[in-house]
Amino acid sequence: MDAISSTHIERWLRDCANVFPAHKDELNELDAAIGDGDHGANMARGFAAIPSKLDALAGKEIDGLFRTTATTLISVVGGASGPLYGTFFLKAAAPAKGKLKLTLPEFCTCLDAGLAGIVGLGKAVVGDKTMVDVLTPALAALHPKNGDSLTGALERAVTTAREAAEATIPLLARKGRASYLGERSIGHKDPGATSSALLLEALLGAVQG
Amino acid sequence: MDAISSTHIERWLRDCANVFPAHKDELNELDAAIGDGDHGANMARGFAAIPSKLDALAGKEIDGLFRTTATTLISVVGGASGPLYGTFFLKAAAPAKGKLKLTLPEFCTCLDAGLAGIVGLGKAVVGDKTMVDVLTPALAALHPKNGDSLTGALERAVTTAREAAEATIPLLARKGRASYLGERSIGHKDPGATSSALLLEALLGAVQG
Amino acid sequence: MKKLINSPEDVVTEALQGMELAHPDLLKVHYHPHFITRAVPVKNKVAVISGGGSGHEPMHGGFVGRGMLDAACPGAVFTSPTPDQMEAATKAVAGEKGALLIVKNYTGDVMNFDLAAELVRAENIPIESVLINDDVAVEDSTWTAGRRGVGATVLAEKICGAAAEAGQSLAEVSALCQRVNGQARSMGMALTSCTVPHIGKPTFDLPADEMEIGVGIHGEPGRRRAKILPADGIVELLVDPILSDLPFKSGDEVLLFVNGLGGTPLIELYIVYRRAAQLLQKAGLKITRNLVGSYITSLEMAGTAITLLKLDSELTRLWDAPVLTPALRKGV
Amino acid sequence: MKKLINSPEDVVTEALQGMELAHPDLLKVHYHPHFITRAVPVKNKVAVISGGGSGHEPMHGGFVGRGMLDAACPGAVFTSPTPDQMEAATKAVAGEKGALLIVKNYTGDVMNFDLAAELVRAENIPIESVLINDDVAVEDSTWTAGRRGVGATVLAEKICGAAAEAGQSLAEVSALCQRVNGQARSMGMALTSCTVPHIGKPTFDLPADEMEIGVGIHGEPGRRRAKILPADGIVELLVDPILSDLPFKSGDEVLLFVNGLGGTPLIELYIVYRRAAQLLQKAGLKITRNLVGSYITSLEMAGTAITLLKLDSELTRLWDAPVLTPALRKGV
Ligand SMILES: Nc1ncnc2c1ncn2[C@@H]1O[C@H](COP(=O)(O)OP(=O)(O)O)[C@@H](O)[C@H]1O
Ligand SMILES: Nc1ncnc2c1ncn2[C@@H]1O[C@H](COP(=O)(O)OP(=O)(O)O)[C@@H](O)[C@H]1O
Ligand SMILES: [Mg+2]
Ligand SMILES: [Mg+2]
Ligand SMILES: [Mg+2]
Ligand SMILES: [Mg+2]
Repeated sequence: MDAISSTHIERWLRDCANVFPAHKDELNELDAAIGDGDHGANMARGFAAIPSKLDALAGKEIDGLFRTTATTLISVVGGASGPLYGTFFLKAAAPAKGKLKLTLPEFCTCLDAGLAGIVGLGKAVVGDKTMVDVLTPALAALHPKNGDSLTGALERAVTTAREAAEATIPLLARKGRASYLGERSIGHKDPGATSSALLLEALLGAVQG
Repeated sequence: MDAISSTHIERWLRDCANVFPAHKDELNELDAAIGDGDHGANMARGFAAIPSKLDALAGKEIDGLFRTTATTLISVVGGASGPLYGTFFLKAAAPAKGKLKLTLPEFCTCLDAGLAGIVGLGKAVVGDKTMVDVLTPALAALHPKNGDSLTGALERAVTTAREAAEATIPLLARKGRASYLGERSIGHKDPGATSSALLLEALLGAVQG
Repeated sequence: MKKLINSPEDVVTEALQGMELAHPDLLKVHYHPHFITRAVPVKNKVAVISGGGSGHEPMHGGFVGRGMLDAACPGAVFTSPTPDQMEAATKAVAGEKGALLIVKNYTGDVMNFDLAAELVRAENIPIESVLINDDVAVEDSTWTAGRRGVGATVLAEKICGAAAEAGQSLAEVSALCQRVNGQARSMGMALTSCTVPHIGKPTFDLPADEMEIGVGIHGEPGRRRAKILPADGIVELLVDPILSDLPFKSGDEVLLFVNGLGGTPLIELYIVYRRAAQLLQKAGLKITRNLVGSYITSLEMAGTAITLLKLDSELTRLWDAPVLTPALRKGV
Repeated sequence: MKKLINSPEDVVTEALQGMELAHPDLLKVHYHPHFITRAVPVKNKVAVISGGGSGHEPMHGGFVGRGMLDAACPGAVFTSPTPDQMEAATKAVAGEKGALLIVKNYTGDVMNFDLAAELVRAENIPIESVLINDDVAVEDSTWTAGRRGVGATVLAEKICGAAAEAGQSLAEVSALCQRVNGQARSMGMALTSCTVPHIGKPTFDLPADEMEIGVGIHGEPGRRRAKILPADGIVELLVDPILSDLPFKSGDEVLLFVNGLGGTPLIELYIVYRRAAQLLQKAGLKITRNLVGSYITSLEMAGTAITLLKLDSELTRLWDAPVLTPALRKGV
């Protein structure tokens, strides 16, 4: 069964430097409705800083790619999403130590560790109307079902992520700025949930090449 | 030929307490276009304060009515129009000293003295786009022509005043706030010129009873 | 009209009551006629008094206190105060050394202060009044109302207040005030209009992409209207006419005052200060003192005004002297 | 978007350059990562450091100086700064007595300061961080992000800065900071939204006759929307929940802080102060200290926030202690 290579990961992270600037306004608007309107700008600023950092790491171990992404996001983004996505990649790095290739199960171990990092830092549970609402079911869906291909699993994860992002609309926010709105947070899609879905879409695209 | 009585004057000044509040917004708007938008409020505030001051002076000498009006306007209005109209009535008082009645020529002497006071204080000449542009021709027109009635002379003065107020529209302001606008003051009617015309209209109304 | 007010008629009086409640240690507010004095008037010095329409806060009431004004007379919004206010204020604070009236050059202010000065002289109180007319947006000429008094007023009030505190005579303080006015130039611009409470709608309409250049402080439109530029370009439109007017020369020591008109936040004023300082340095001027903030406002108008004062050792020393007022404080 | 800026990307950096040019005697600005320190850092005391998104000026950079902050870290507009800024700032100013980080309780700020604190501890610099969460508009609960940090931040920075200047230990200064936060409550409202430069349009739309009650300082909508009321009614909506929350009791000595959100002129803040003072007096509170002005802003948002701090002799003494910063100055 096909594996995920350092090249896939590098392509994924580089693609994000296009994906997030392209969705900047959309994410800003979602954040303006229930937050402070900067999530798009934060994600765009963060991932735009990644490619130049990766040049030195082309073809190198996956944990290095993840760690560099983590430290870059943490030092460039700020806000809530900076530490959260930064921690995601930081924790994802450990299980990939020294690896140039990861099987899907190994890759899942990495991303699950990343999600655990987000939850450890932000203390959000599913239903709080955050990125956790998307990453939790989507990363669960990424785990291989008997005999499906890597892209099949990724497509399943992406579909799950998209649905989960939409599913944040009716929720009342309990974490992040949106929680200050109380009842008024209901009826809006969570920006971080949306950016998490975009992150996984970018992954699928990178693997499909 | 009919004379102007202390009763006429008192009625005139009391009527102004209705006329200027009624034209407040109109004068504010004219002033907003080329000044600071308060001429209507200033005139309304000033003349609204007059009636209560006149109660004690009912049927008394005309110079007292004028002097009280002067000091009230000066202490209540502020701005440019306060001292200007205040001075107008202050200087108009002297020739009316001790009088309960004024012939038209005597009355003209009073108002001419008032205008002289405005010019002395404000240094405006005809054409500067101020109240002087109205008072100068209108008070000249008030002087009796052979054998016309008091109301005939007053009507002539009012018509002249209305035309003179309109005639300020094409002028470039050289005095007051409007002068700060330079060329931009052209094309707007001067608020003080307009209030002077209203003042004379009120006089006509008061004499006609 | 979106304002934190009750009824338009009460704006001035209620704001004064707020100042009275907030600064009992510094101010005493008198009503009917309205004027503000120091909590404890000092009579053995020249009294420095100013006044003008309301809507320019903290000017003038916020500058009453040790080292600055002895009294301030607030008129209705954007309307000069009346002579009886100034007369009462002067009698309340002036001693044998007399009083200096600092008057912004507006027809109404000038006439009302003149009438007040007459009334006060009749009481044998020595009194001088000095006109502030630093606004280069208005061309100066004998046959017009002349230039408006704007930013230089704050600087004159601080510097003359310090001189009076130091015991200078009325003649000296008024000569000093003339010198400050003579060495100061200002120009302002607006991004938005403002709404006079009793009028209820903006004094003028300004399209989303336009600005007014050369505005005064009464919400009046400016000398001309132009498309909005980046801050750096706007600052150049204000600084160039100021520099060429005095003119300021390379080597001059100056005080740079970047004023906000009421609705412009401090972060923008610092962006304005940045460019202004760069331009002055290019011109060879030395900025040895400065002031950044909203000290002369036009209600909630968004915009900025720049004032430049040529300094000398005396003006600098007096600017640095202690001052204790609600809006300006240093050295105490 | 009508602002005195150049490009949205440069707003924070250019405003910092303006502060640097305006206050070389007080501040030193460092870039990449961005942070502000005193012109001459003092290392023989506890360092008091704060930071947060930009757009709240003068907070925090305007409070750097003798008697208040040692360093401030400005993030992007309304976005908390990054850990490396705080790490660099802390290393630049902290001595053996360590550093107190004053953190406003926002998820982003908390996380970034936590990461910074880890990095700094790794360098064996003693460090404590205290969360400010005084906003009663947000109900407090363990399963949410909790209350926001707003007006109490300025008061904590002043009081803790004075304590650090006086030689108190890190444990003492951080305990003091917790006490200030525990005894302070705030609530704000907005008449208009504000426009984040890189977004270019107002964060929310507000009809001409409506206001937002319970807003924070990031242009976010408030807890609820209501028809505009006269100022007195608005002030009651802010003061009542503050009084009942601590609760404040008759006889309490308090500091009343009336803050402007950036686009509201001082004349309106005094009208707000007037009513707030009347309500507190009715409740039997003694207003022994106060602060009126725009000290924590949300860009050009029009509105006000009220903060009440229960005082005791120590807090009063520390509030009165000398301070010399661009935005707050007394006793020096
Ligand atoms: N405690 C938390 N745990 C997980 N995700 C969170 C938490 N708080 C906020 N988020 C996510 O962060 C997003 C907002 O990020 P962003 O706007 O960049 O930061 P900020 O809220 O500081 O402006 C929210 O939409 C939410 O998905
Ligand atoms: N120097 C002057 N001489 C005569 N009239 C003047 C002079 N200056 C101003 N005015 C008149 O005063 C009017 C404005 O009065 P008002 O708006 O009440 O005062 P202010 O200009 O102080 O707001 C102008 O329209 C003009 O007619
Ligand atoms: Mg956000
Ligand atoms: Mg006017
Ligand atoms: Mg006026
Ligand atoms: Mg943010």
